[in-house]
Amino acid sequence: MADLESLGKYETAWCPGCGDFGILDAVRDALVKLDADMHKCVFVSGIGQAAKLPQYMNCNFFNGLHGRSLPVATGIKIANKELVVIVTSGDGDIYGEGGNHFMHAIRRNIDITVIVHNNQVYGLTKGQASPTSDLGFVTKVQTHGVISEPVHPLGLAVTLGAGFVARSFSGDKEHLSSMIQEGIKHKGFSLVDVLQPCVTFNKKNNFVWYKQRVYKLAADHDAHDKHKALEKALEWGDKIPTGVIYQDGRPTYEDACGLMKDKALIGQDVSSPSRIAPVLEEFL
Amino acid sequence: MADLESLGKYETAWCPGCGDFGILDAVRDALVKLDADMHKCVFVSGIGQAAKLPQYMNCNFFNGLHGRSLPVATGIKIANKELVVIVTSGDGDIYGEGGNHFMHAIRRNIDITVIVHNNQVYGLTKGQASPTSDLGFVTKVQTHGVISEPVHPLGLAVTLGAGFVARSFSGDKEHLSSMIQEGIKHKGFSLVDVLQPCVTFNKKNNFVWYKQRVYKLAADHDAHDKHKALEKALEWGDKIPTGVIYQDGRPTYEDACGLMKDKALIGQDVSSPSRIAPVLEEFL
Amino acid sequence: MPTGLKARSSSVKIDFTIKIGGEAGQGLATMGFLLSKAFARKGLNVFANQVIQSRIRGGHNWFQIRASDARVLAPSAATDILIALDRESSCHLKELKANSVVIFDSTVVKMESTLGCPLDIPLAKIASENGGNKIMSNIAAVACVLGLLEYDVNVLFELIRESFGDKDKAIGDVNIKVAQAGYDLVFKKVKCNKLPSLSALEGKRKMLVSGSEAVALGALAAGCQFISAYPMSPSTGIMTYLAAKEDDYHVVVEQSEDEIASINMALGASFAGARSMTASSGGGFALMVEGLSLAGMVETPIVIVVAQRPAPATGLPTRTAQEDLQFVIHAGHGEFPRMVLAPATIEEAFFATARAFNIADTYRVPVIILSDQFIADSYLTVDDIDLKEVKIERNILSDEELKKLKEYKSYQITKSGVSPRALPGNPYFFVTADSDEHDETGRITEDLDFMRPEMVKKRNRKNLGLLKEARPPIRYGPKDAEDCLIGWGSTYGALKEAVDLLNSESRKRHEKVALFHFSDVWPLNEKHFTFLKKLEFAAVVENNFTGQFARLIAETTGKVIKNRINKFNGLPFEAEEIAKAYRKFKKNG
Amino acid sequence: MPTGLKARSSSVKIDFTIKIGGEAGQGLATMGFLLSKAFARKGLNVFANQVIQSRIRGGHNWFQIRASDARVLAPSAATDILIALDRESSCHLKELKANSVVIFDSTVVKMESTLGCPLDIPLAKIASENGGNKIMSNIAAVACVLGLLEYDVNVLFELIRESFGDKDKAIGDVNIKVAQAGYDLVFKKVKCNKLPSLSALEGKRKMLVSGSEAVALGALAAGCQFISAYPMSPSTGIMTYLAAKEDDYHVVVEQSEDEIASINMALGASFAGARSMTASSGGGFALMVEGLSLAGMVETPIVIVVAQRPAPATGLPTRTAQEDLQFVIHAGHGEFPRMVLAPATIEEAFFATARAFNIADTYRVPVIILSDQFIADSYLTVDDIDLKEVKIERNILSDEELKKLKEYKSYQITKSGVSPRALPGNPYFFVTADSDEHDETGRITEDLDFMRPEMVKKRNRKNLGLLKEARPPIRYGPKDAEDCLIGWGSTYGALKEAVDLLNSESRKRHEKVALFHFSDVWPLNEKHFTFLKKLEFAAVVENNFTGQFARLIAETTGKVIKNRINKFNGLPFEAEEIAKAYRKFKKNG
Ligand SMILES: Cc1ncc(C[n+]2csc(CCOP(=O)(O)OP(=O)(O)O)c2C)c(N)n1
Ligand SMILES: Cc1ncc(C[n+]2csc(CCOP(=O)(O)OP(=O)(O)O)c2C)c(N)n1
Ligand code: SF4
Ligand code: SF4
Ligand SMILES: [Mg+2]
Ligand SMILES: [Mg+2]
Repeated sequence: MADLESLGKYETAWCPGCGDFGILDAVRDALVKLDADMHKCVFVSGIGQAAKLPQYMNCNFFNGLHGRSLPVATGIKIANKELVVIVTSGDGDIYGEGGNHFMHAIRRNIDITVIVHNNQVYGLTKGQASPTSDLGFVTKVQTHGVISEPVHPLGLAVTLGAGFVARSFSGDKEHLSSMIQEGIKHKGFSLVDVLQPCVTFNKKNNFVWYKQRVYKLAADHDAHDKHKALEKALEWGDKIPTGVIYQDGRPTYEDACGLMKDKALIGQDVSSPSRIAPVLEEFL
Repeated sequence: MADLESLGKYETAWCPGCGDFGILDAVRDALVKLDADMHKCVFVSGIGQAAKLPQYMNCNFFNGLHGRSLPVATGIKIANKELVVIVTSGDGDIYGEGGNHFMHAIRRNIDITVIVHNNQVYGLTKGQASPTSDLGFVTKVQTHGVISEPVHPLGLAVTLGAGFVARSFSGDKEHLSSMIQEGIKHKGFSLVDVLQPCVTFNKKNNFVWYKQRVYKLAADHDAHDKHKALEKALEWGDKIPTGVIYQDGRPTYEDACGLMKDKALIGQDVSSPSRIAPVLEEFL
Repeated sequence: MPTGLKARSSSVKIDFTIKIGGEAGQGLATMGFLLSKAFARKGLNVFANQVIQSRIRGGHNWFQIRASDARVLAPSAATDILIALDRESSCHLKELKANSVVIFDSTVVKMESTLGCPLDIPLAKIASENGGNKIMSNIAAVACVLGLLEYDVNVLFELIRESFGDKDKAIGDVNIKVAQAGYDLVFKKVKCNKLPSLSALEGKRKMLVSGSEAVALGALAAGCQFISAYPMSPSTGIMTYLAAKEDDYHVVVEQSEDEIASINMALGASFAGARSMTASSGGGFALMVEGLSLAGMVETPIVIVVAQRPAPATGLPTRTAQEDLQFVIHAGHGEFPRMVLAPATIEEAFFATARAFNIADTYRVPVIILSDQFIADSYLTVDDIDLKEVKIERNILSDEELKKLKEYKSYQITKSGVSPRALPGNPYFFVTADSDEHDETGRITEDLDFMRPEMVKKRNRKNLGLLKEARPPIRYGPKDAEDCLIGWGSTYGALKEAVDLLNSESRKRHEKVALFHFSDVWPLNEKHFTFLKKLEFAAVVENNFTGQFARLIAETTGKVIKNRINKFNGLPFEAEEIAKAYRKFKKNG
Repeated sequence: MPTGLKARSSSVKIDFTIKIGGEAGQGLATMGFLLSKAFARKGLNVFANQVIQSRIRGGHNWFQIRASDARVLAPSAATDILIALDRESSCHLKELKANSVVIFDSTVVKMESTLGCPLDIPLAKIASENGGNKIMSNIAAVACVLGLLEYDVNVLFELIRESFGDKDKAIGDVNIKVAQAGYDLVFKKVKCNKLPSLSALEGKRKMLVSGSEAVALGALAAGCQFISAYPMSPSTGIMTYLAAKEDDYHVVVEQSEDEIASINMALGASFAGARSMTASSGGGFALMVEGLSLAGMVETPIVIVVAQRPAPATGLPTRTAQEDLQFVIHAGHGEFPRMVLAPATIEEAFFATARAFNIADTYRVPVIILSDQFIADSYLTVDDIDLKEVKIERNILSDEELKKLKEYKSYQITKSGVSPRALPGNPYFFVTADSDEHDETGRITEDLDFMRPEMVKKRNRKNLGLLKEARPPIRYGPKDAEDCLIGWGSTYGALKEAVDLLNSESRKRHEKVALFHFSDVWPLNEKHFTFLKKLEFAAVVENNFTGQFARLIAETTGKVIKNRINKFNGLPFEAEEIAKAYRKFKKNG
């Protein structure tokens, strides 16, 4: 069972002051609070600063390709639904390179929890715009500032019917930890988009910028009302809502699929080639 | 200038009764009504039944890879903004294989018009589910019926900030033609999602099914109200709205980019290598 | 020499070809399948292939059935019975021989042939007069073929009954009635029929399996539990077949959003412990190339089927080719071992697939099954598949084994290069997969002095194991042959027949010829090419333009073979074509 | 023999190496760049390379500057001056020689060396005492180096002034003050300094260009107007450089959502008439493979830069390798011609890029510039780039020409295989591009008898033209050499130096050695390998494990070269390593 010590301490490759540390802390906190059986958890990530997170814990992990964490996580969960699958990804990783998988993983409602370190920039490759960069954000590549409308990840997720859509802030460990816990507890696809300052490459959306804008959703926010949720999901500017924006209870992929009702796929017996003898008959 | 005769008549590879014929007719009609200079139009498509459309007209075309029409169209428009760029695509092509480009082309608001032959099925590959297939739709691959939530293309487009979002029906040539005309006239990314019966592989969403459900948006529908638009965009079931669901006037890529204000990119003089002499100085 | 009902070599007594020509959507595949199955039911050897356009309706397609009392593995150039459902079928008239028969319905299509016997049969009328609809004229045509051959029509009735079942018995009965009428008409009335009778034929039922089915069956036998794939001709049949067996055989078929997702999902499922695969054609595989490199780095087993079709790009979606050999061998950035198996026959496709899973698991490498449209869409009779020949070798540490370990490292450096494999979820050790260069525990490393070079060597050391797995070529033909043809993959049937054909010819015309045929096409073991030293003449035969296998031979052995026989129009080889090309070499040489 | 300030061969009088070691984020690149530039300003030849980890802060990186009065193209194994900014820099102490100097600030980092002269300088104090902040201790260190060499410190002041400009003049002035203090301290006080003086040095300014910049400049010179790319080390520098020049040079830089979009956008832009390119590393290129095949089929010109890094998968993002040669040559389903240019030097990278656009346009094929991290991130002094050597050959039909035509067919079958190119938007004819197999007008075809084979032949015929474009290897070394080393791409500098080194050794020890170095690596012309016949001994030298170029030689010529010198730990070759490996062969051989 998870405790901070057994989760281990690793030297990281992050810059001092990076919001990623706050996310790592919150993830660890959430695992401890959930008393997670770490041997049943698998962390999946792509490539980017964010994606390095699993490297810094004692855990099972699959640190795959840039942008491709979601299909890997989907495959793992389908093969063994007993595993708790947690994805840690960056805004470039998941809304840029991996955008198509984001759309379709949500549609499947596979029961995984996705934590996006959204620093509105490409950190590891040294500061180009990401799909969530604000309009006008100037970089060495976007020398005239970003001209593409930023994606609204939460809006997209609600529109696509994600089961659990939340936002938090790396500077608020407690809130973030609770969002992650709720995400993991939710049965189905859970998105926790985390506002995360990149101290090195995003001088605009820095800690203070976020701090001044984030607010917690009112207690009476109805997370089950899709259209209300959409409104909140698209809110961005002087005020940025955090909390569970949308929640829905449609069946998960694992339940709907029907092939793993009683047992995880890998628990089912396929060890004898002769089991297919009846099929061969069909070809006679 | 376009007239039906000069657009030519080609033998098609479509099944008799296919909704694609209606779309081809409407496209031709729209071109004639707009009195389009066909030499300034380029049709771009991917692969699928839908994507064959440009093959059946006298026109410039780039019939590229499955799923990749949007980046090709984007490149063409950036290189020569004088061209009218029209994409014809299928639901699998653009929301499945090409889903990431759909997201990001909308964000760029590049001035192209995208006509999606949405038959809610993969036609050319013989009837698998597409991203828009209804829940429960049974195919030879989805033997238990579709379990993934269908994408709501119009909802997505509005959420992502597409400038012009419309729906029409291949069985209503006049309406469809007018949507296409408006889409082409709109400055910026225009989506015309066309409900199209596939007589061979989609026995559920057939002509009658669509015919009974489609209705035209009320004259007082405010296409400039994003939240109203989202509501309409997500409406699907016994009633399916058609018409211009959303329209917005944000700057196009070509305008925002600043590099082609006066002249198309290819019209700018880059013919002399010695023009870069001043740059070389910078390295001294 | 074209094939025919008369024996060609002493052992073959029956060898005839039926071709059904018509538009897409006219039901050619059903007709062809019924006929093939009817012949297989009485123990004939059948090889049937489909030549189709990339469209759902219209155009001109054909379905070609060759039946023989010996094993046949390739189409023949000659046609004994042609069913002409459309006007364009007249393009096949040139394939007819004196004794051939053309079946057509002149109310639907006109056919005038100088060769063979034209048989204008009122198929539509037969159907309607017997209570059937237009499409049932097809069944009448099928019955006519059986009639011409005096073949036991009850076999057809049986097949019809099985296909319609109890639920649609009434429709089945109408079909039978139509069939009976068609059969009687031809059986009794046709005079020009000089085709011999098969009435006495009795033999043990044979299985009739398509290439796609064979691969899917091989996967099922091997205990494959997950396929994620995106539809693409000519590979789609694999996922379609598996989808029908999901419930009974514990296999999940997930249609992915794109091919990138296909391979990454399959890798995820494999990492978690399910035998996993994906399938596509060259274009879809092109999108998996980064994922293939990932498989090489994380050392997660995966089986990838690449069913080739003519390219580049979209190319000819429903035709056949062998153009992706060097591509699949070198696909992926960086250097990592892989194995490529190119089944020579449909039967082999079954065993190769099962074997692929074992190799993937044993070496923790990607294994590619390189087939093509010709294999995928063809049907072959198979005598018997001995499931005992299929062994499942997972090479995953058991609970017992893990329990005993003091530590476990996902990328332990070993002599063989293979690190013992554990699954995540085990209660003892964490399991990792890392796409970065990593240390033995799977954590990112930048240690260039030791770890990086050791990991490179470890990964590539597995190639030595694969080289041992690689099987030598099949040798076919006389022991004392001076000349040889070299082939790989699906061209086997045509090559084998070409060799027979050539060796039946006068020794004055040319030397004796042997075939060396490779199914295991990567990695290539230099030792398997020693035969080249002993032979006078060698030509490499490939369904591509650039001679890719020939280049691989040069790369491996230093022997540059300039004689090439290449076909690249999208159609499979016929034996006679190869023989002709060989003879031409000898004349010039 | 390590390099040093003393001349090694008679022509070289100055040849020294400065290494700056420290963490990511400590400013190594700025320091290294300033020093390199300072040397280039007085006409020294500089080669500088960066060895970096994949992180933004921390770890251990180094920047290595070699300056010489002769042309140098590779790093040396020995270090003359080491600036140690972190503790880990102690790993470089073993590279020091007796006369070497280590600069460090013991208030920040401790350094104890048995070799060379340790120079504990209060860099931080110098900075703060002169009104500077912590990071300015870097400039003090840079000035110390110049002091040790008695180099004109005004060059540094000039560079500081240029860099801060009028806007930030005040900060610039502080920097200059700090620099002056550092310079003075070392210049006057250090006794152990046995480094010779460069005070008399006077020469013509040289350009200092990085590999990424050279490619970008080549593209600009060629009139490239569009690059769509997705950031990926070590290729990102190309788009970054071009982005800074967007306005002045009419080039649009579009950061795409993924690499699939990169190549497809570039093809779209090229189809419409803009010279277009994309750039990535092996992993990003892996995602472009389907698009590459598309380029082959639609015959739309494109230039693709693949800056290699160690793989598979994510591998070592900031290191160097030559592992993707066979991959890029065979990437893409189906068969179509392409050309692959692997620049041997940064200077060549400029010309090769410009040339690539001409080849792409002339033959309507994709051209790949195969570079690597070592080329991309290194800096080289370049004497002069003669822009007159760059010719722009578009081969697009002009309005005049089109006007005169009766008809225009996008895929006209010609003798060369190249179809004349028109742009869409012209008022005369429609222009088409089709990924399906097509007829001359670019419309989908299923004609297998004529059109398909003709189109295959037409496309592949262009390869004959490319074979003529392919340049022979550079030959370097004595005319009467009996032995040779064979290399390709970025290893040129180290190889050239290795050959010099070996030939300076006693003839008793081994034979004379020549270098045959290839920059045009695909297609390979057999004729360019005739040298192999005349030589006793050949070894192929590559920055990879499997010896890919050696395999290509075997494939092309039938000559299997078993002697291989491979390095695959992510670092570039040094001359001495190659020489050592060669000597070992000779001892064993
Ligand atoms: C196919 C591919 N393309 C590009 C890259 C280079 N790359 C690595 S991380 C990254 C972006 C990182 O941005 P993000 O996902 O936002 O993570 P961050 O570093 O900001 O946490 C890119 C472009 C890659 N590794 N693979
Ligand atoms: C990379 C790739 N994957 C798969 C295919 C096969 N393919 C061709 S069209 C198609 C789907 C067509 O569906 P849709 O886009 O909805 O068009 P429709 O035929 O229904 O009009 C597929 C999967 C392909 N050509 N390329
Ligand atoms: S670059 Fe930005 S995101 Fe990456 S570690 Fe540094 S601060 Fe964090
Ligand atoms: S398969 Fe469907 S979409 Fe395709 S042509 Fe036929 S009816 Fe139309
Ligand atoms: Mg980011
Ligand atoms: Mg469709």
